[in-house]
Amino acid sequence: MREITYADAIREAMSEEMRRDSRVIFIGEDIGVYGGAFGVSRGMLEEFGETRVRDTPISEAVIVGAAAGAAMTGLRPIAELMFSDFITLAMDQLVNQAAKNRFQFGSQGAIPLVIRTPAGSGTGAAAQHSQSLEAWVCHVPGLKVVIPSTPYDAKGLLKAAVRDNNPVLFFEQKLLYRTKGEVPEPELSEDHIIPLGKADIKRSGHDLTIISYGRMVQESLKAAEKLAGIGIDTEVLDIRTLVPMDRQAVIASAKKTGRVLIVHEAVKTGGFGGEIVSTIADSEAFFYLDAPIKRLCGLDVPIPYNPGLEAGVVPSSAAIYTSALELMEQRQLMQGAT
Amino acid sequence: MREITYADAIREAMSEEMRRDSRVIFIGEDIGVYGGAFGVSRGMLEEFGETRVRDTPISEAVIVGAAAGAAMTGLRPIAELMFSDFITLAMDQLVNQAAKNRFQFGSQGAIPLVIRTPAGSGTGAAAQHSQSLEAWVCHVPGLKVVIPSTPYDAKGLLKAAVRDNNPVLFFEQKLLYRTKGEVPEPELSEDHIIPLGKADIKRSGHDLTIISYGRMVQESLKAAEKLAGIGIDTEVLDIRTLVPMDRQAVIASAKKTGRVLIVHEAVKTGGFGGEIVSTIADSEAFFYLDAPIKRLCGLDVPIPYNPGLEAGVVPSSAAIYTSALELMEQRQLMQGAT
Amino acid sequence: MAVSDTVLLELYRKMQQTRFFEETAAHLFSLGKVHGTAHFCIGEEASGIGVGHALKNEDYILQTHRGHGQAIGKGMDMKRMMAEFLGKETGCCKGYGGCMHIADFSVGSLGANGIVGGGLSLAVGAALTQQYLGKNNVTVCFFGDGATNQGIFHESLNLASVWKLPVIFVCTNNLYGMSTHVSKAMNITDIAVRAASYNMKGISLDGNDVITIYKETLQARDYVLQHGPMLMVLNTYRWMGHSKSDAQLYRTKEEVDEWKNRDPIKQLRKTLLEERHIPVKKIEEIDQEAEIDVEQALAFAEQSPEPRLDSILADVYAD
Amino acid sequence: MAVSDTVLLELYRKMQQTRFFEETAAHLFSLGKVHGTAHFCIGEEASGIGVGHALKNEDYILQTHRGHGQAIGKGMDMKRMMAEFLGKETGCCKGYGGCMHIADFSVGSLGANGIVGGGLSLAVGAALTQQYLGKNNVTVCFFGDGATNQGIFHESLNLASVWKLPVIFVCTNNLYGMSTHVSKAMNITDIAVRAASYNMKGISLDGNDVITIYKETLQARDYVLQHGPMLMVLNTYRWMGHSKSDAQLYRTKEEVDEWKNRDPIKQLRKTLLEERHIPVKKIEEIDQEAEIDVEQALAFAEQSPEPRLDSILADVYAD
Ligand SMILES: Cc1ncc(C[n+]2csc(CCOP(=O)(O)OP(=O)(O)O)c2C)c(N)n1
Ligand SMILES: Cc1ncc(C[n+]2csc(CCOP(=O)(O)OP(=O)(O)O)c2C)c(N)n1
Ligand SMILES: [Mg+2]
Ligand SMILES: [Mg+2]
Repeated sequence: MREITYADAIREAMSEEMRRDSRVIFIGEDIGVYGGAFGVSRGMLEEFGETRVRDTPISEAVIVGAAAGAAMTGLRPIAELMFSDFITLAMDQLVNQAAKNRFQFGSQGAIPLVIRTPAGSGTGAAAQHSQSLEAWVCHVPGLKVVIPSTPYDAKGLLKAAVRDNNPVLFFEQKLLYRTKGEVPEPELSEDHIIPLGKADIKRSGHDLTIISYGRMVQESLKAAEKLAGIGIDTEVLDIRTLVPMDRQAVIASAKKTGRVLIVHEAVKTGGFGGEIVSTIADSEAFFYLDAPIKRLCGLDVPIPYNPGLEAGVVPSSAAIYTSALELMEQRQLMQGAT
Repeated sequence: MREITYADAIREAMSEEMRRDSRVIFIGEDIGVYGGAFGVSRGMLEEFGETRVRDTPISEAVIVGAAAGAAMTGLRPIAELMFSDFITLAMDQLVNQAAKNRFQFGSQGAIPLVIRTPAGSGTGAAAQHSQSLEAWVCHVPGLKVVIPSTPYDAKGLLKAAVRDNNPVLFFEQKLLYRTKGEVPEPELSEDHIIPLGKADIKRSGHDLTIISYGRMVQESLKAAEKLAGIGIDTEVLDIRTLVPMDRQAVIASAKKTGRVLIVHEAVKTGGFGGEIVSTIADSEAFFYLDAPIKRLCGLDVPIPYNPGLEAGVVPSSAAIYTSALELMEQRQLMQGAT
Repeated sequence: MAVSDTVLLELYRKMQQTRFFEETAAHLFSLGKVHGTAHFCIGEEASGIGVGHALKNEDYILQTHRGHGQAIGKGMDMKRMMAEFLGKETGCCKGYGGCMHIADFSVGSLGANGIVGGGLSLAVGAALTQQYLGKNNVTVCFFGDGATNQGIFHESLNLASVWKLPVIFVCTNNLYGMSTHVSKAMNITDIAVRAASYNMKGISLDGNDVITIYKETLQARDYVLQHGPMLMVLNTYRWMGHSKSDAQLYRTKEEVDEWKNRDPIKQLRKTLLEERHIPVKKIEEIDQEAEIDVEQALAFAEQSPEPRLDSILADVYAD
Repeated sequence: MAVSDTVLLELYRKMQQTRFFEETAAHLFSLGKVHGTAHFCIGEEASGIGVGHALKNEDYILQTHRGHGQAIGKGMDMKRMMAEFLGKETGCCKGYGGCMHIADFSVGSLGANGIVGGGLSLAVGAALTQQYLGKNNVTVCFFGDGATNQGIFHESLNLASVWKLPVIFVCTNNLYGMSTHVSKAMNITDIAVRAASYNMKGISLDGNDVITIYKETLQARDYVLQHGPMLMVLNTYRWMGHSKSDAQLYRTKEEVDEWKNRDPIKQLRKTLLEERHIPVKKIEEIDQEAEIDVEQALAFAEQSPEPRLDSILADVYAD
């Protein structure tokens, strides 16, 4: 397979779906000539023209609301929010309109809508441009939520999201945009659809499970590599789709290893990690646990500007490694206690 | 002690704080002549006049933003959002401004701001007027979050919130507004301050802990009563303040009973229950657990209009009773397994 | 432009249906047969009916919380509306939405919104679909005076204007947002001036004059298809409280009475009798029919089954 | 109204300081000494300086992401600004905020905002405090042309108008919001017309004429204290890309060059020399001093320590 970047994979997914289905349109701020703040849509205006690649004013609420209205009436819009921090400006449209309109109208129609938006810290953009807010939208029935960790997944999941008949929040990881990975040749793309709701074992192991998503999967894989060096065999489960979540996969892996570390960049308190912990703690996997279920997450602070601080407040492969070791030790403690 | 309603308790708290401190002002939609959608502020306009009790246009974003700006410059505003569903319209002001401005400006100043807002279902108001969205704001460093379950707590916590130097989200429970409870006489009110961050054991017990907040505490107490009838001794822990959460109290109770049921009205997926579960699952209490940690929460659906459906999608004392029984049985299962 | 007697009689019929529908609904409340709340448009019927009746079936509307007249104007079935009000499975929203979320896609109603201003951005999207697919249809977005102070009003009118979308923005100005008089919510007296911020045409009409509203809407349809959006402000008044729990301390009985004298239904009735020389019998016939329609709607609703809890989980997501 | 030579020279100095500050900052970027991004106001200095210099210390300002000139205009210390830009502990935000969040409450700067339009509602609140406490002070809210399409623009101007708050809403219209030309973002050419929606005074000025801006701001101060808010649009142009990563495909070099000919600093220099007959030596002295100020700011910043991770947790909540 060829290697392309995460950003390219996203552009390919959008472009292929737009070629396939003329109902798919793309709206957002500076997505046309500018190609999006992160260059993801560069060239799309040239191919699809201004009726399908539509620059908007700086008006996040109506971007999402209009996309929802268009979706209710037969189009299949992809809307881009330039930074995921800006979903704050469109929460009514997302939560009270897009997520609920089908249900509250007695399941009339459908709202096939994708909201793509870059998330995460690491770019020196400080507190209002660096958040990981996925937990909020996971708490809203009617929405689906996807966060890919590789170019392969990004492409396959985005194509699936565009074909889904529900509003899907698609969080992209800024720091992964330029990373490369294997993705099937364009000729094989039609089949490269990754169903929403399927987790993926990115690395199989027996001693310990790390459950994560997005960029932290990459950090976890690095940590797992290092752990292997000292004889700890780590499984890395990428849940990929937060809603619907692949409960089976989570429970199965927890049963298999008996020790679980959950890693995400979002701040810990109220983060999606709690949902994963709870899924395990109230399942048959509970009876197989050899140690407490641990979360390693962003500190409960707004993301600071200074690069050292910024890196320091979110998990790194080194911190994951350390937490994993702690978890392994806790097992021994417990065995001692028994 | 005299008995007053939850709504009265809130009005008293606001009024007393406004008498005490002229910097406290009150802004919101229809809070003046109308007295608020639920009548909470009836009579306050008459006492405090239009400069301190300020009706606004229907503009939730600027209500919260202006309150934050006033708080940054020396006032101590209480802002009311008529329904908590409308925080969707003010999320930028709340999350990117009120919660972050102190921190991102290098901890300059303070933002003493209370946002009061009624939450919950049960009034036949359907999907856009019945949500329990507290989990979102718990996930935002810089905010504090309070949900009282009794008139006593409502008064003491609101007074503490008004005196706090940080933005506090104060979720009121619509269905509790007309319920009565003991509250200290007005002469003793100056001392009736309940510090934020302290949980309260609303009923002490040994067999099982129910951890809850808001209206569900009342449902849990009813269930506990019934459980007592069949010899199950239930502890009901009201966490009251979600942020900061009283971790010690949660862990202590879980250790004491070894069985934990978490109950909230908000939909389960991504709810604050996950935070409570995770707190226990990654603490020493883990080693004392006799059964999986269970959550009983709202179903993952928007709140439907039909009264039967509406009641059916959130926990009731009957459902809590059943879940508690299940949890007790699971213990036996487990003992059997050992 | 002349409006035929037939059309006038239909406008009259729909206004009467609306009035009876709401009076019946209010009565159900007083009997305690309905939980929740409702917002009645009695006194404002000309706005929903005059606009809606001028539209084509494929045109879209987005209603407000005070939307019974808007729905009936667009041709929605009162049976299914009443069943929805009673939360029944046969309701237009299966009993999930209630009267704040009345919707029927089959007649072009994309739903009533419980969020003040909530329909505005959806309307922009619906009109985008119409424009993109080359349809010769328009979208009407209803909202109140209070909604024009929401940020989304500004964003929606601006975007619709930039994209020249076929939207008629219809503001039913009844002088109050809940208890708040327009003068306490904005510093202008004619809401139509707000159109200028978007270089948009804006007109203000007597919101109790259904014939004018009907005619202007026909013209507005053509206008927005050619030139992009416009704002139409209909100045009227609500007779009843904001919702069922309103003590109405914010206004005087005199003010209400004054507006009751300008009843849009009575006005049209007068025109029918005095200018169109329609026999009073014919009009009374319509009155009776309208009443019967509402009675039948109620009977239908009352006999309908309750929706079932076990099926709702499957209705959250589309396949 | 006559503006003294002294004031003009101060305006000149502050504009030069701003220009040198940003040129230095841009250079640091090219050296890879700064991570993150920055938004430069080169070419637009007259707007931040002309407005800010007309204010009193107790007046408040809320800046934009393109706010260096706004901050310097209000009298902020460049040392602490540069240290913030480098993320140092001595920075005005302790290194937590960066140049998008420059703030210094001691000179009345309530902070720059990374959210387009984010300062608007805060400004309303700040002015409410001033009014409530009976202060004789005003709040200035800076924002760009792009921000006027945000819902919060509408809500904020409306509420400020209803409550007659002492806010000067200053729109720096540089013709683009990132890559989007105003003509693609709104259907009007003069942004000041939007004031009419709030029955508010709105004026449009040459945004490169610092003297006019200064004078008009002095008058606006008096006006808003008496009559409530107004909108002041300053029409100007940004010379550099939107941020460091902008290929500028959306505009022509000719357009940029045309505006460079209208350099606000050169214009003032010309006035100083030709109309005020200030000796060129005096002006060059100021140029040098401004440059030295920036060099000293840089030295201060570079020598300052990094902030420490272990203290930030305590800074999230106030006691
Ligand atoms: C976003 C939002 N804010 C507040 C409310 C509560 N509310 C419901 S209707 C209403 C008044 C609306 O006024 P207007 O837009 O003039 O419509 P009217 O009720 O007069 O028809 C209010 C404040 C709401 N439903 N949604
Ligand atoms: C809410 C929000 N949307 C989008 C952005 C990304 N963004 C930053 S600056 C900018 C352009 C702002 O344009 P304008 O208001 O005219 O100010 P200018 O940059 O021209 O000074 C955009 C789109 C943002 N920071 N915040
Ligand atoms: Mg109204
Ligand atoms: Mg601009």
